[in-house]
Amino acid sequence: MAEILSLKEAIARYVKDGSTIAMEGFTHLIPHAAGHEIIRQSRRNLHAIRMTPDMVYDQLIGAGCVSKLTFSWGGNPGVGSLHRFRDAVENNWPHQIEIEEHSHAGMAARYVAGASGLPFGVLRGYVGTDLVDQTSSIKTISCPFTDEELTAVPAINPDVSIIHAQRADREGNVQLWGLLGVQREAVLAAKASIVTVEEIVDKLTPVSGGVVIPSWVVSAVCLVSNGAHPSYASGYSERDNSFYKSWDDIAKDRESFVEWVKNHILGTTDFDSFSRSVGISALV
Amino acid sequence: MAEILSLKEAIARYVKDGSTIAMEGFTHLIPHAAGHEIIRQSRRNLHAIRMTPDMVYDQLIGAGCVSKLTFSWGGNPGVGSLHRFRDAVENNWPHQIEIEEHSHAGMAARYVAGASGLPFGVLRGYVGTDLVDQTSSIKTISCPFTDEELTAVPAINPDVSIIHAQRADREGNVQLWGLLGVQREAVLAAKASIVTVEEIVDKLTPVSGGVVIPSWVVSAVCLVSNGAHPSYASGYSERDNSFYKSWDDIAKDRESFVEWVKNHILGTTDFDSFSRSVGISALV
Amino acid sequence: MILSAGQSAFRLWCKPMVIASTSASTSASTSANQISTDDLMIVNAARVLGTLAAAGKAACFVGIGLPSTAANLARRLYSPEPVLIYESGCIGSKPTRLPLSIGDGELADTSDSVVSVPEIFSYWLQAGRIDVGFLGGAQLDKFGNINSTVIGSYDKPKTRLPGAGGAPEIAATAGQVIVIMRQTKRAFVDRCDFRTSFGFGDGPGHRERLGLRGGGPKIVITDLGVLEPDPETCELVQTQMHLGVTAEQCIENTGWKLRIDENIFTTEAVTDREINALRELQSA
Amino acid sequence: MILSAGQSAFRLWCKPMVIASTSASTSASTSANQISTDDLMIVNAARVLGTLAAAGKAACFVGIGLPSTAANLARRLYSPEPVLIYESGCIGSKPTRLPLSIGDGELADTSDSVVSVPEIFSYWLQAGRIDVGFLGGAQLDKFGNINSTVIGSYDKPKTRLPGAGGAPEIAATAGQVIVIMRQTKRAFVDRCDFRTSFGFGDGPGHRERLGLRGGGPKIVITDLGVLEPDPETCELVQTQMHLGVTAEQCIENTGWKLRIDENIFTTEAVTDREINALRELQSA
Repeated sequence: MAEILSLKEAIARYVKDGSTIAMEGFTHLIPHAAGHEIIRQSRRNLHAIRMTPDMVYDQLIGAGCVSKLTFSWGGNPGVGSLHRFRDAVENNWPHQIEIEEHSHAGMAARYVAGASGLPFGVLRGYVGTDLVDQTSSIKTISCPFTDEELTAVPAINPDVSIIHAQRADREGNVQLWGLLGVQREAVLAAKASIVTVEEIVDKLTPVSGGVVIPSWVVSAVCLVSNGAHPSYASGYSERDNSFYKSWDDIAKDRESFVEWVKNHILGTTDFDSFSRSVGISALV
Repeated sequence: MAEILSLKEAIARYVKDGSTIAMEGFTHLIPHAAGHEIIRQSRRNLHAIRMTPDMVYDQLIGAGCVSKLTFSWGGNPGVGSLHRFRDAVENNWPHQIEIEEHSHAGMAARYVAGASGLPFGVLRGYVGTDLVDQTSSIKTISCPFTDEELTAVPAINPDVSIIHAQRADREGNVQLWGLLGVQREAVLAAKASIVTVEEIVDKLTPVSGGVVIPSWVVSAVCLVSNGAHPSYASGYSERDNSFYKSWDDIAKDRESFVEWVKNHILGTTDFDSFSRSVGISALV
Repeated sequence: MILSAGQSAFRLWCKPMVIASTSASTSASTSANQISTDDLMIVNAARVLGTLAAAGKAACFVGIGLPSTAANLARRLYSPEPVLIYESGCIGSKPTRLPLSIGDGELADTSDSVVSVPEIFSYWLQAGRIDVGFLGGAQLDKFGNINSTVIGSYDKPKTRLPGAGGAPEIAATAGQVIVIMRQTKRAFVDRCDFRTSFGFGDGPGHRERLGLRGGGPKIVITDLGVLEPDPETCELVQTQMHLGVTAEQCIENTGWKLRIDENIFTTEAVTDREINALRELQSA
Repeated sequence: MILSAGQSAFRLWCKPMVIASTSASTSASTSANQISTDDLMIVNAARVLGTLAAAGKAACFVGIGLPSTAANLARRLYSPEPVLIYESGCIGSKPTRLPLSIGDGELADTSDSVVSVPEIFSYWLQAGRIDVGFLGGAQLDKFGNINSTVIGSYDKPKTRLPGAGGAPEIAATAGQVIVIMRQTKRAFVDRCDFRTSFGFGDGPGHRERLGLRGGGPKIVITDLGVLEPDPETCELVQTQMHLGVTAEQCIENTGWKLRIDENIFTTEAVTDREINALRELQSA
């Protein structure tokens, strides 16, 4: 059964130096607060996995937490580049990072395999692209019935998956709705999982389009109101597009990035204090 | 886009002698009315696929419509045997049928592969069982990353899948909720699909736990109120358990079965007339 | 070597902690509470589940009939409750009355989460999230293999049974399997006519050689008592008998040369609390 | 052989039936309606979609930016409307305003169905249900291959780009691909530094040899005009220019030795109806 913990305690307990972590969220419900806490606790040598690493992974990479990135699309959606990610890949700053690169379809198949207890997933994918030459994690497999050649990718089974959800009950059952991305698969594929939520309620009432992740497959639930900001939680907040735009300027320059992390993440104690520090309101 | 047709017209158009058909429903939402219409139209040599062939498949088999059955569990849930199925397998009555037998997990993986455009599915399954000796549709496959041996099963891609759902809108978008079984996969795996519904409405409103199958992946929508009876449609009807029990007596004996089919299916014009004939009310 | 009482798994469950306060000698004896052999099997199965749930092994894959009754009884008697998972897609069901079928609407309405049938087999069973699976069948052999496919030969069966359903993968994957079956010479056979669900196969090491991940049949609950596998030979041994049953009766009703554990003892009598809870459940 | 006008796909769409009633000579010319090159690309892409939807090829996999704007404009201009599918899991989205990101809540709220990210790639894209995919990138080569991974070498990139995202499988599987990109010497290259998305590979027959199921890039819409693949050589040829653009301009802005179709003509001027609908959409 999931324990209800502070985010600080949950990160300290489940994210270790060298851990393989997945923080998923497909534009919606991105666990920003948890990313900050990892930076605050100075975790190092993480293998960070995510289909769409965006701002929070840019922060982790720039802060030196990540030694390997497995991903399929790394950008600031609607804005442009992830400057810290680019600086790491192009200039090895703050240090070299290894990358393992896939397509969305391949990453999705890998999470599904991981959640299903299978060592690999099968898809029609990557054929004819140069991606296949850059990693040993894309192989061909023959259909035993038709002899057709397809593509196999290895399961993803993170040490810890971290997601943000709308709410949980006091027993740690987690409910999310709206765009669900690959979050359920990420949790089910992981050895441990942390879920930050907007709200903890006495009883979860059904929501159209909603899913419940039962408490017994979750390790920790942490109450972090607005913890997806500048991403959003449908029903609780809206995406802060201007924050995404402003990230471009902050991250473009190493000094301004370092300063920002120092002032707003390392210099704050938790997400509330971060929010006050950058001047965002927890309420929308 | 789905056309709104009478069930008679839809079956005539999409179910041909020799077709491979899947009529899915996992206790809930079983398309009984559609099965009756197939018997009424005297279709022959069908390859009938279903995870849980129950009463309606017993009727199809006994009525001589089926030359091959692919399945994973054939019984009358909570009651006992399917006598027509047994009589066909044990005594070749009314004629011999071929069987292709799987487990639920394997059938589910086959539908998922079919819905996904893959030629096969992979699972941890069948290992050590005698099922593997009885069909060429269970093979081993090696993980290209770990060399682990797993099981492969071929995709199911029926000519027609038939399901029952709660409702559709006038454009043919289909909505179902409650236990969803493998119905969405059956529809998405098929070359054509027929959906019988309790109700056709102007606009589908969201339902907790509900899914919508868009009109453009459905061939025909047919209004057949109570068309799952004696199965049920959550929100519209309850399972008629006594009807399932009474089936045991009707089907046990060839003569009583033949008489029943003659009187209540062949001797009726549609599901309403069938319902009157057997004395069930369309309203619960 | 025959199990010593200390090694026997039932030592763990014959005195579930939560009912320790009830006097063990209190047997239900009012005429309204006549204890049937079904009741005996249900109550003893519920006790096992209660003990497993107390040990944190709470996720239970349930079929309709005695297993469902036992699991729901355990939910009423023990804390923590076992988590009930039905193959129809219901996770964490808390039915207020006994479901009549695996697809009973009551199961969906009272579940934490309802998922598709493919998902219940991939993300939940195959992924190793099920601690306990219940199985039964037409034949059980001395190595705990189960036949639910055919009596006689596959091609010319004397009796065609319903088939595999979810059983092969439950048998392979669940943390442990509890078998509930009436103990008769016809059902408890030296070797199954057909191996639908793999127990210990041909004996020691066979599961391991096949790479099966689950623990296999750890306990067989019958109308006469309890059998458990000898940890060295994997052969099922009578380790417990219900009140009034003799060793001779057990041997007579078993088709293989049954061994009686030297420390065999009598199952604790059904308590008033147990039978009252059961009757309440059955009349709900 | 250069395309003759009769063979060219654009013949199908340069005069969409539904706008035929609008005088072709009506060009939007009020100062409030200055037509930007983005507008030109959007309107021309919308016209293609309108024609494809009229031909029953309506399911369109959309990314944010120009493709999303074009697809939503087509929804407002044409009947039948294209069906919009976003990789965030939204099927049949009907946003009332332009989504700011692929995960905009407006997309989920106005969709027929919202599914998980794994499902959008398996049941929908991979299964061949997508008629049209939009792609863009940093480089496009003469065979329609696209680079969105790196400029320079993979190991020491000059510019690290966001990566593949959903593109490789859209390029492989969609019925046809529409590319929208600004035509510059830097972007329109003889050979991509990295092949992220496969167009026609090294030329004729390459897609077929790889067994790709989709039709590949059938049309490239630029700020200067339109390119289409020569059906014999698969090389992209300029088949259409926007008003005021010269062949020399097209050649100058293309990094390979661009061929101009002998029957090249000018794109129909943007009509008032088109630009008004676009402005309305942009200000919604």
